[in-house]
Parts: sequence; C-alpha cells; structure tokens
Amino acid sequence: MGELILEMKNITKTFGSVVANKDVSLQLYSGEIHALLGENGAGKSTLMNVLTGIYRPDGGAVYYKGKKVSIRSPKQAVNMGIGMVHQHFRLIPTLSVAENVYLYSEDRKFMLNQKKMENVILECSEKFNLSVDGAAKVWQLSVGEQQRVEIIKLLYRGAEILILDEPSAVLTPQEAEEMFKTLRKMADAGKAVIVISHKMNEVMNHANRITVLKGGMVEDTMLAEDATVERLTKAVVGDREFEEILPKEDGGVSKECVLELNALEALNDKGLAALKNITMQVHKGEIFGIAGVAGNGQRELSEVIAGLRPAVSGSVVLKGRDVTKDSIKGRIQNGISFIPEDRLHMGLVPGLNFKENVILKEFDTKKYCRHGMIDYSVAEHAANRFVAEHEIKNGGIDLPVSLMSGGNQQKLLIAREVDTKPSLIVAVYPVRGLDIGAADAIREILMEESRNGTAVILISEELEEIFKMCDRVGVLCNGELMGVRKVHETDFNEIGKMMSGERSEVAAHA
Amino acid sequence: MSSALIVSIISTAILYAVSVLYAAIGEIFAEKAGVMNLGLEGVMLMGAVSGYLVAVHMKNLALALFVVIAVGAVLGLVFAFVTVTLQADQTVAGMAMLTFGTGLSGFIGKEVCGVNANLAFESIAIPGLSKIPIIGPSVFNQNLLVYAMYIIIPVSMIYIYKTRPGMILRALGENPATLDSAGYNVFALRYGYVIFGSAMTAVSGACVSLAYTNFWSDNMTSGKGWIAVALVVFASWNPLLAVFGALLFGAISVIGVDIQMVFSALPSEFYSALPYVATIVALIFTTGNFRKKRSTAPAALCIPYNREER
Amino acid sequence: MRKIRFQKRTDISMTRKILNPIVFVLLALVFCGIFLAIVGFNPIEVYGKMLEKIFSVKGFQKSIVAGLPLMFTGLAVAFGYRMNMNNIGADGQYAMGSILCVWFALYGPDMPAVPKLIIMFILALAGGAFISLLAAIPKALWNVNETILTMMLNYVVLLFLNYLMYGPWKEEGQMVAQTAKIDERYFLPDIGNTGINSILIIAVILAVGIYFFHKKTARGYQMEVIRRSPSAARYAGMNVKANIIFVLAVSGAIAGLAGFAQVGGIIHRVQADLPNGAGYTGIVIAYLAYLNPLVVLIVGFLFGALQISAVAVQITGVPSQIAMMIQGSIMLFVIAGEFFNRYKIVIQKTEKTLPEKTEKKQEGGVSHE
Amino acid sequence: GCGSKEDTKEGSAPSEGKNTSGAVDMSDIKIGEIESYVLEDGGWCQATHAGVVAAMENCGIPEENLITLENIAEDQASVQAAAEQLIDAGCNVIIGASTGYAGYLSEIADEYPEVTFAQWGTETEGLVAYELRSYEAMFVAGYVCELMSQDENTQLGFSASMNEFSVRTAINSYALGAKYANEKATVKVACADSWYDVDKEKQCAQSLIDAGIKYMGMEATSPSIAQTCEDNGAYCVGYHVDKKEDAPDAVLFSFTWNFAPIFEEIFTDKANGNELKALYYEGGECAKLTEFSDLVPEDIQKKGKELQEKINAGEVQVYAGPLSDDKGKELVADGQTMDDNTILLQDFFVSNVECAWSK
Ligand SMILES: Nc1ncnc2c1ncn2[C@@H]1O[C@H](COP(=O)(O)OP(=O)(O)OP(=O)(O)O)[C@@H](O)[C@H]1O
Ligand SMILES: Nc1ncnc2c1ncn2[C@@H]1O[C@H](COP(=O)(O)OP(=O)(O)OP(=O)(O)O)[C@@H](O)[C@H]1O
Ligand SMILES: [Mg+2]
Ligand SMILES: [Mg+2]
Repeated sequence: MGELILEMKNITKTFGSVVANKDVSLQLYSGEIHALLGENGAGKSTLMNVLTGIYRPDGGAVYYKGKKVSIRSPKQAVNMGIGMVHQHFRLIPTLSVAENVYLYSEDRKFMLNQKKMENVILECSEKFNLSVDGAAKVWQLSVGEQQRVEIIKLLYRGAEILILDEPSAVLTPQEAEEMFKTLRKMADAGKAVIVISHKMNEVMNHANRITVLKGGMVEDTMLAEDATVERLTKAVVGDREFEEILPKEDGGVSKECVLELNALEALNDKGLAALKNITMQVHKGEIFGIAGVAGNGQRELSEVIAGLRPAVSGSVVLKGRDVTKDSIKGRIQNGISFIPEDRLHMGLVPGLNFKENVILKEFDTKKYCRHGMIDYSVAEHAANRFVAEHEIKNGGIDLPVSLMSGGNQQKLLIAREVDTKPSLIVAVYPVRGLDIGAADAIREILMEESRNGTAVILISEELEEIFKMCDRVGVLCNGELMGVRKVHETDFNEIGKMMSGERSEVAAHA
Repeated sequence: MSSALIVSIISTAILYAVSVLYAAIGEIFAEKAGVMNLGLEGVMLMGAVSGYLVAVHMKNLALALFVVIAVGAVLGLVFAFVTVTLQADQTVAGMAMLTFGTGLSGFIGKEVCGVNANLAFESIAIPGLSKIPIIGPSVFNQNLLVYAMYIIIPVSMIYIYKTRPGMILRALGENPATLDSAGYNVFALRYGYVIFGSAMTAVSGACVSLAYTNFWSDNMTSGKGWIAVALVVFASWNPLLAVFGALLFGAISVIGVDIQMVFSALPSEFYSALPYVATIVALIFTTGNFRKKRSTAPAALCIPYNREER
Repeated sequence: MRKIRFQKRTDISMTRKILNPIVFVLLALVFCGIFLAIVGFNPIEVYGKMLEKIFSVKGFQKSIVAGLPLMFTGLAVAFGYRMNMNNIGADGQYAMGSILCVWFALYGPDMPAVPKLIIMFILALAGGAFISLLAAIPKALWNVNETILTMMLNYVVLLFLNYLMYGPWKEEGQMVAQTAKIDERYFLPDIGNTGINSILIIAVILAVGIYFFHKKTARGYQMEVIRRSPSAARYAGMNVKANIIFVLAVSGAIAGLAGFAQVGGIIHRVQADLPNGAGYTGIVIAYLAYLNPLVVLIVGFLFGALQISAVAVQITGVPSQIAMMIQGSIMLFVIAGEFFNRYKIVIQKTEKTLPEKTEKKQEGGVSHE
Repeated sequence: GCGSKEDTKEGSAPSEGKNTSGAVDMSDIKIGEIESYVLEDGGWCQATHAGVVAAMENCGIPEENLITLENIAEDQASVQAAAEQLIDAGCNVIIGASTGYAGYLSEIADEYPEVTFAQWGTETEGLVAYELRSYEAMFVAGYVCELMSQDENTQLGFSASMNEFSVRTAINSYALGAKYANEKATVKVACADSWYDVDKEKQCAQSLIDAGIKYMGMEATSPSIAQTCEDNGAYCVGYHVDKKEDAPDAVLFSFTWNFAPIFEEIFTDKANGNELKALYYEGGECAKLTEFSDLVPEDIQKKGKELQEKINAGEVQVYAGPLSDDKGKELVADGQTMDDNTILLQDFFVSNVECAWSK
C-alpha cells in the first residue's frame, strides 16, 4: 500500500431528523482497494456522496494529499480525480453508450464523431473485458449492461480515486471477478479504490482493507487478512441471530404442474427476438432457478409470464389454463405474483406511503375495497401486520417508501406479494443490493412459501444462491433455454458451461 | 394553380413560419434543458414592443434588434431565477410571465400605438438565387430575419445533434443529476438556455412588429406564443420538424383563405379551423406510437433540479 | 464571513402554508407600488380602490360571479393533473358544454324546470367530455401529447362557437353575437337573498366530491399511482389507457359545467368567445391551489376578485395594462415565495467565502417529493 | 350643433320615464366610457373615444369629466362591475362601446334611473342606443374603387374580419357602390374570422391579391392589410380611423366613424332634460370618408364627392330596389327601399358579392 491519499475526519451528515453519518473517519491509501460494508441504510452511499461533492457534510473535514479541502460540488470532486459509479445509475437513457461515456470524459472537442467514439468504447470495453455495444442507446440495455457502461465511464475518464457503489450487485460472479481484476490493475497503478459491497466473500478476496458502517458510524475497520465471515457478519448485523440457509433437500416436490411454458417466443425492447422456443414446467412447491448472465432473456421471460410483455408465439399455461392472452390483472387474479427487477419504480410507488403501497395489487378487491371505496383502516392493519411479521423498519407507515432502505422496501414488496396467496411467484434478482440480513430474510420468505406449496421461479445470477434454494435450475443463454437440471444432479461447472452457451440435452423433469 | 400563386403561398408561409420559429427553436433549447416556458406570448410581446420603440425613437434597426435580444434575455433571467433557483412551478411561472409581459408591453407601448416607424426589415432579393423560378422569388426574396433563420436552422440541428455542448444539452433535460456528477454546472447551463430561449422568443416578437408588419398594437401577436409552444411538442423537440410544422401551419392557413374564396357552401370558420385540425392530424400521425416509439419529451422537463432530492 | 444557506423544512405547518402566500402577495403589491409610484400614480389610492371594491357587497358578489367559471375550469385542470394529464383545453370544453346546454334550453322540448335543468346539466357534462375525449383517445391509444391536442381543439371549438353565435343561433333582431336568453323558468335560483346563484352550491359539492374521490375511492387511488409511477400501475394490473380516458373525460366534463353555470345560473345564454380564457386561468388556479379541489374554490374566487378589482384600479387613471401587470406580478411572487415554504434560511458563520450562487440550495432534509 | 346654456334653461320640465333624467348642467355631465379593447387600437375603440372627446369639447364638458375603462371583457361580472364603478365615481352617462355589453347594462339600468346608458347597437330595453348609417360612406368607397379599377378591368376585393352583421353591412354597401359604378362589378371577400389577427388579416389580403385583385375594401383593425397591399402594389380603403399613416402608398382614403355629433346630441338632450331617444341614428357626417389621397385621380375624386352629395340630398338610395341577394332571392322590390332596421341587422349578401361563406 502506498501513501495516504485521502482522509475523511469526523464526517457528520443529517437529513432532517435522519442521521446518515455520524463522526465517520476513513483513510484511503493509494494502491489499495478499500471495501465498505454495512447494512442497508448504514450510510455508505451518503458518505461517498459527501466525498464526491453531492452532499455537503454538516461537520467534519476531508484531507486530500494532506491538504484540507472543501468539496463543494461534484465538479470539484471530478477535477480532483474522484470518480464514482453510483448505486442508482447516472446515465442518460436517450443517449448512446458512447455518448454517455464521452459525456463524462475530459475530452473537450467541440464536434462529436460518433464512429470514433464508438471505436474508443470498443477498445475500452475490450481492454477491460466489459462488452457493450457503443452505438446502443442506454435505455435498451439491461441493468447489468448499464452497470458496465458506468464502469467504462470511470475507467475512460481515468480517476485517481475510484468509488464504486455496489458494482457487483448486478454482475455475474464471473463478471465481478473480471471487474475486480481490472480494479486491482488500477490499484497497482497507484490509484485508490473504494468498493461498497454486501458480498463478504468477494470483499475478503479482493479488498486490502475493510470498513464496516453501522447506523451511520464506523463499526469496525480491519485488514482483509484479518477478516473472517464471523467477524464481518457480527460487525454488519450485530449480535442478531443469523442463520445460514441450508441447501434445499431433494424430493418433496409435488408432481402437480403450476406453470407450463410451451414454445414461448418474445421480443425485447429493441424489437429483437429475446426468447426463443422456451418450453418448461414448474411444479407446486418447487423453486425453479433460472441461471444465466444478465441480459440473456431473464427480464423478458419474467415479464411474459407476468403479462407485462406480449408473447409472439407459444403459450403460458397456469394450472392447466391457457393465460397467454390474459391481461396483467387477469394473471394477478389467477395467482401469478411478480417481484420485478426494478423494485422501487415498478414493484412499489416510491412517492406513496407504506400503507398505500400495501394495497397496490389488491386495492380493488374485497380485501381493501367496498363499493369502490378503499378502507384505509384495513390497509393500515395489514401494514402493521407486515411490519410485525417481517420486521420491516420504516419511519412510520405514513411516510413515503422512497425514504426506506432498499432491504426494507424489498421486504415490504415481498410481504405484499406473499399476502396475495399466489400459486406462482416470479422473483427477479430478489436480493440484489440487499445486505446479508435482509437478503437472508427475503430468501427465507421464498423458501417458506415454497414449503407451503407455492411454485417459485427464482431468477438469479448467483449460482450459490440457486444451488442452495432451488430444486431445479434452467439456464438461459441468448434467449434459449440451454437445459434444465435438478440441482442435486449437477454442479457449478456444468451450469457455468451452459451459461456460456453449451447446450446440454439431458432431460430433467422431476 | 399559377406559379405566381404558388410563390405567394410559399413566401407568405415562410414569413409566417419564421415569425414563430424563433420562439419555437428558442423554446426547444430551453425545454431540452428541462425548463418549460408557457408564457412565450408575453416575452414575444415584450420583444415586439421594445423593438418597435427603438425603431420609432432611434430609427436604427440594428439597435432595435439588439434591444429586443437584451429585453428577452432579461426576462429569461427572471424566469430562470424563479424556476431554476427558486424551483417554482414552471407552469404557473409561465402563465405569470404571459400576464406580466402582456400587461407591461401594452403599457410601455402606449405611446407608439398607431405611430408608423417607417423602419422595418425589408425584403432583399439575393442576386442570382432569386432568379430561380418559383423558389427564387419565394425563398430568396425575404427579409434579413428570414435569412438569419435559414442559418439558425442547420446550425441548431448541428449544435444539438452533432456537437458536444449539444449532447450535454440533450442530457440536461433527461437527467441533470448525471451531468451534475460528471462535473457540469446544471444551474448555469439551465440559466444559459433559458436566457437564450427567451431572447430568441423576443426576436419572434420583433419579426411581428418589424418585419411581418410594421406597427405596434396591444397584444398584437394574438396567440403566436401558444402556437410556438405547441410547435415544440409537435416537432418532438427537433428544430427541423418545427420548421416543417410551422410551414405546414402557415401554408394551410394561407391556402385555407384561398379556397375559402373558391369553394362555397361552408362557413369561413371551417377554413379557419383547418390549420388546427391539420396540426392535430399531423401530430397523431407523426408522434403516435403505432410502432412502439418512445416518447421524445425530455424526461426532466418541468422538474426543478435539486442535488439532495432523491 | 457569514454564509447564507437554505435548509429544507421537514414539515410545513398549516399556518405557514396559508401565511406564506399572503406575505408574498403583499410583497408583490409593494413591488408594483414602487412601479406605480415611478410612473406617476399613487399606489395607496390605487390599492385603496381595489380593496374598497373587493370588500363591498356588490364587489364580493361580482367576484363570485366572475370566479364561478374559473372554479369549474380550475377543478377541471386540477382533476386532470392529479394523473399528470395536462388538460389545457378547458376553454374549448367549456364552450362545447355551453353550446349543448343552451341548445337544449332554447331548442329542446318544453318541460318542467327540474328535468329540463337536469338534462341541461348532463348535456354540459357531455359536451365538455366529448371534446376532451377527442384528445383522450389518441392520448390513450397512441400516446399523443394531450397538451397540444387539447390546445388545438380549443381553437376549433371556439371557431365553431363563434360560427353559431354570429350565424345561425344569433338572437333575432339583435346585433349582439349571442343566443336569445333561455326561458326564465329554467333559471337556477339565487341562494336566499344573497345575490349569489345556487350554481355556487354545485361547485362546492363538486369540489368536496372530488376531494373525497381522491382520498377514498379505488379510482382516486389508481389515479395517484398512475400519476406517480405509470410502470408500477401497469405492474399492478391497472388499465392505464382506460384511466387516461376516464380522467380526461371527467376533466372535460367538469369544464363543461362552466357552460352550465353560465347558461343556467349567470347570463342565461351563450355569447361569442364565452370562455374568455377561463380555461387558461384555470391552469394557474389549479397549480396555485396545489391541485386541491377545495383550495381551487378559494383561489378561483380570488381570481374573480382580481378581475373585478382590475376594473377598480383603472378608475384611478391607471391604464388597464398595469392592472394586468399587477396580476402577473402577484402570480410570480406567490410561486417564487413557495421556495421559502420549502426551505428556511440559515445564516451561518464560516471562514470560507460565499459559495457560487447556483449552489445555494445544498442543505436538504428528508424529501417528500 | 351643441346645446348652449340657454338651451338648457329653456328645456322642458323634467318628465317621467326611463330615458329622462332631468336637466343637468353641461359641466355636471360626467361620462364613463367602457371599451372592450385599448384606446389606441387604431380601430373601433380609438374611433369611439375620439368621438367622445370631440363631443365633450364641443359641448364644453371639461376633460376631467371623462373616465375610460379599457379591456373590459364581455362578461357579466366585468361589465357590470365596470359600470357600477363608474357610477360610484359620479358618472351619469355611461357609454358602452361594444355590442356585447348591451344585455349586461340593460340588466342594471333599472337600478340607476338618473344615469343614461348609451350603448352602441340596436334598441335595447332601458338603454339609449346609438347607431350609424355607415353604409352610405361605404357605398361611395365601393363606387370610387370600381371607377379606379375599371381601366384595368379587375375585380374588387374585400378583406373582412368576421362574418357579422356590421361587417356584412360594410361589404354589401361597398359592393352596391361598385355596382352603381358598373353593373358588372363584383366583389370577392376573404374573412379572417377574428376581430384582430395580424396573421389572418395579412393572409386574407395576400390571398385576394393573389386572386388578381388590386383594389379592396376592408373591415379590420390592424394595419397589416394596408401594409400587405403596399408591398404588393395594391390599394385599399382604410377602415375605422384614418389609415393613411399605416401605408401611404396603398391607402386611397379611409372610412371613419365620427361619433361626435351623436354624442353631442345625447349630451345636449341630457343637459336639456329632453326625453332621450331610444335610438340615435345618424349618417352623413357621422360615417364619413377621409380626404382622398393623391392616389385617386382628380376626376374620380370629383365623381366620388358628387355621389356623396347626392346621397346626402337623398337623391341616391343605397339599398334601393330592385335588389336581390347572392342566391337570387329578391330583397327589395323595384321602386322601394329597404327599411333601416333590415339594413342594420342584415344577414344577406347582395348579388354581386362573391362570398363562399354566405349562409
Ligand atoms: N437525499 C436523502 N434525503 C433523505 N434521506 C436520505 C437521503 N439519502 C439518504 N438518506 C437516508 O440516510 C440513511 C443512509 O442512506 P444511504 O443511502 O447512505 O445508505 P446505504 O448504506 O448506502 O444503504 P444501501 O445499502 O441500501 O445502499 C438512510 O436512512 C436513508 O434513508
Ligand atoms: N388551506 C390550504 N392552504 C394552502 N395549501 C393547502 C391548504 N389545504 C391543503 N393544502 C395543500 O394542498 C395539497 C393537497 O392537499 P391534500 O389534503 O389533498 O394533501 P394530501 O394529503 O397530499 O392528499 P393526497 O393524499 O390525496 O395526495 C397539500 O400539499 C396541502 O399542503
Ligand atoms: Mg447505498
Ligand atoms: Mg396524502
């Protein structure tokens, strides 16, 4: 590790009554990868936003190369060489990838040259093995691809201090591995890297030092060598009881078929074929994992099942009934429950409060509604029940859910979905971006549901998760189902091969 | 149709189009930056009156144009202060601008009402080009403000779609937070474009009082500002489409009068309604998402930017 | 060195909400007063006349009469905007409402007052809704911009209105471009002997109804969800297209009621250019009322008062244009003043120089947007 | 002429009735004028206002006895509030200059028996109406234009604002004047459908010119018609007020409203305590043409003046039979003349008007 390049001393930042950071001190050395860990809402992003000039701290000081600096605007931070990949992407959807990268660069040429920009992106993405199409518009990209654009942006600009807020949340393990290799290269070149993450293994493998935030304060700082899962877990979630989920046992899955997809085809947003001839069945009480690199049709698959995207051909059969032509509402009533990738803007209404979000799906059912009038007292009752049952932390059920932490938002979303007593749950990356405590709780809810007979489709990039939770796993690559396996009859290796496009013809019907 | 009639229709349509295009293109820039001004009419009137006042008193067109631009810029500054810095609601701010501008222009214009300035942007035939049949007399025998518009259109297209500042502008109306974290000054940029848009709008006013006609009267733009606002959306925030829209509107309303005199049995109101109906139909066909097109409205339009808001 | 910072208020008290606009109206008047004094008028006298007018019984009655159509158009715009539907076509919808309403009143069959008025009421609703549907359907089906559609329809409907008023429907033997008066039996009565027409009661009932509609009903809830997140609404199985059509139709129908108010309660006939820009004023009213239907009634009344007092201002010799300017200034000041509702100014001691002007608002609080 | 002080004293004893208000001193007449647009509109309001001011001067009413309210929309609350405000300020003569005010002023006239409400337009209950025989001057205008265009053998044009009775009166009279000069003369009409729209007015003028017209009448306010004519080498007759300044090379002469004599009569009757008439209806000096500009040849100027005199002398009747409308229907039989009420409220076009939008 090199010399001390940046020091934050006693940073305090409050939002109204919320204390997001309290007396946080952090040292950063050139050449190191520094990991920030902590629960959702611990104040990690806030601390980094203070560093990049987006928030102004209420107290404390920042020293850059020994000199006290006051970072008043992002511009200043960028000029000082502090670059950040934000948790919520800062991309312009209507611009192309190349333009987005160029927007962030130091290049000040007046005229744009699309071709040249695209070539630069091509070079850059090849160099760091982050493949994206420079000419594509950002709104056409999957979340994973967008994340890659964000990273390319930063690399292209060439910052001294790189901050990545949960970069691996949307990457596959392989991609994450690649990315850390890149980051290591940058660190070796004398740069300092801060990575926020919820994944302990990754942090222990790749970071030099680890700082854990809790409740806005520094809970623990350690060298990576000194870190153990126990120590980190304790620092992150405290003394709270924390059970590791045990891998699912084989068997016990009913033969009753809940969902049947027959030769399903669908298009993506660009109008290209995204799903090709998908045929599969999901049974009662089963957790069916969908593995694959993001952007290979997962989103489209989930949306076609939920009815948000039309099928071009083929059929979706739910409990023996063809629902291909049914509306979204019709499918909801038939027991399809959907936990979307974009939980805050699709699964929830961020500006509405807790209890208004509780009734989102069933606002017009007998449960909450009489003669067209919504009974908010019932909603309040349900809200309180959710809070109690799932230990959801919030500022009160009358505050907008946008103020809740990501983990608690997801808990609310899942609690609501489970409360509709669905026969099928389609969960897309349900624990992405969640801290280990929250992720564990979410997984436990899904497991519990499947034990109660609900069929679950779990779309995930983490093979570990799939192997622990699922009964069977199907692999999507380029919109095709490469094969379906019982998790007990396969291994990481085989699934990994299938993910990269090797077809395997072994039938795996339970 | 005789060629003289075609020439006349084209040149009248061009003259009309230019008088709204300054405002529309200015507003395209402002809206691409995320700030909408519904009160273009008020700014236009202020431009029209200030230009005319200078023309009457100083007898100097260049100075008049300069004052018009300056007045537009000052109004833009006020509008930017209210909507960007104070983050006020842009709809009401626009309507306030409309009322304020209409009132103030009427008041300061009282003394030149009915006074002939005898000083206007006259048509100048471009040697050579104006000899081309039909195109020549209609397109190349116009006043300076029209010729300036011939340059502004391609320049604005290139600026928006081919230059770096143009790209920044496109980003500004989509997601200012992104620009902010990339080190651009969102507030300064918005101020700049709002002021620019407002100055252009004021020139539109000058087109009416100093080129299209040559006089001042209260509220003389009679709804042009609203047409400009509509044009921006009609054009999907694209200057070239705005040109198309303005010409279409101008041409149809001229042709409407022509056929009004020929075909009987329909009330004149029918022909007067034609340009509006045509706008509706064209809007549906050009912007309707029959083929799943994405909406082109800047995503952050009308949303004040505040760094700590989330 | 001192540094001025703006700190976001976490909660805004009701008193502040009410007091703030008042303070800024006063500031606007001070601003205009200075202007008046500069151009040679006595601001005290001018404002005195204004207040005298507003606080006289007649002035009050006239303000309500002037404000009534504005209340309806304000409610219409606010209703649409509750789902982000920008209806700036209230002028045209108002016109169409009045056309159908007066058509039935004048040319419809002779019948007792109550059924006649009920049908007039329904036709006014239908007229407004019809015009607004012409915009709603392309909006819902093909996502065509409703702002422009409704605005263009304004011109078309007003030309149609004027065609009727100057042409076939013009009152016999009169110069004025207006229809004949409807039969006196079909006049809506005044409220007691207040000189205020009972159409006000309809406006109040409507506003209260809309308020509870938003607060309590499943439809109101859907509107709120769609307004805040169309993708969440779709996700929840809501029919966004149907809601767009519903909301715009209702918004247009409410605007159409302004026509009923005129025909049934105020002038008892229709004249050329009847809406007189009420639809556009309705936009301002809706926004200044924070889209709250109850507040719309108050703001609508205040705009009526402003219109009436503009007359009073002229009596002192001030040109009409200045009265208009005062209106514009008041609007501008009130919305600019909103800022101080959301932020409080904190003056801090610092060693540093003032930050750049554009970076003033950096201290935030919990966001409620 | 205007009533002197003696006239006032001689005046009959105040009689009962709505339109009488007892004798008042001329200097006690306080006038409130309500206009729908601004005074400097270069059109109707300006003409009315000039008439009021001139009449006051002729009658010796001090200038400060006039209060003018501009931009009063034709809605009930505004009009009535304006009138009441004026009455509160001491006005005893209210002049409503826009047709749309009639109904609203009529509603409150009862409450103020001592106030005279003078309202432009046809007779309305409770009001004192005033109207002009504008058709006489427009007849001469059409006559002069046709004489001028005869050499070139072109059609005449007319650029109209609205399809409305007063506009139709102007068009028909103009067309009849043209016919009086030349049996075959026809008039082509373009309508802007707005009382004030710079664009539409310009487009109308342009379309007429494109249709081969060189001489046109107009009923519009903005100078854009005159200026368009000037740009295209065409000529027009100004309207409302003298439009010569707007386009010296295009305006042949203008039709103007001269309300002063009517207002003088009303003020005098009021001062004398005479019973006010339900309708003050004048022609001649009241609706007059301005001096011909040099653009009109001498001999034609002379012919025009001669015709004017003949009309004043009653030798020529504008709406004399045989007269039929553009659909061939007979309006006036041979040897008869149209009664003034029909002329005022005409809803026809005479046979030589080429107007697509006639009903
Ligand atoms: N702009 C803001 N306005 C109000 N409150 C905020 C704002 N930003 C953050 N907070 C609050 O501050 C606390 C810390 O939030 P922060 O986003 O820093 O957490 P985090 O550690 O990044 O969590 P996560 O793992 O979910 O990303 C939270 O309680 C959050 O609700
Ligand atoms: N008397 C008043 N004066 C000023 N503002 C008011 C007044 N009453 C309400 N408001 C504002 O009007 C807005 C809408 O009021 P409402 O009571 O409907 O709020 P709300 O609880 O947010 O409603 P909803 O939950 O339906 O969105 C609020 O922002 C409120 O601050
Ligand atoms: Mg975070
Ligand atoms: Mg609420």
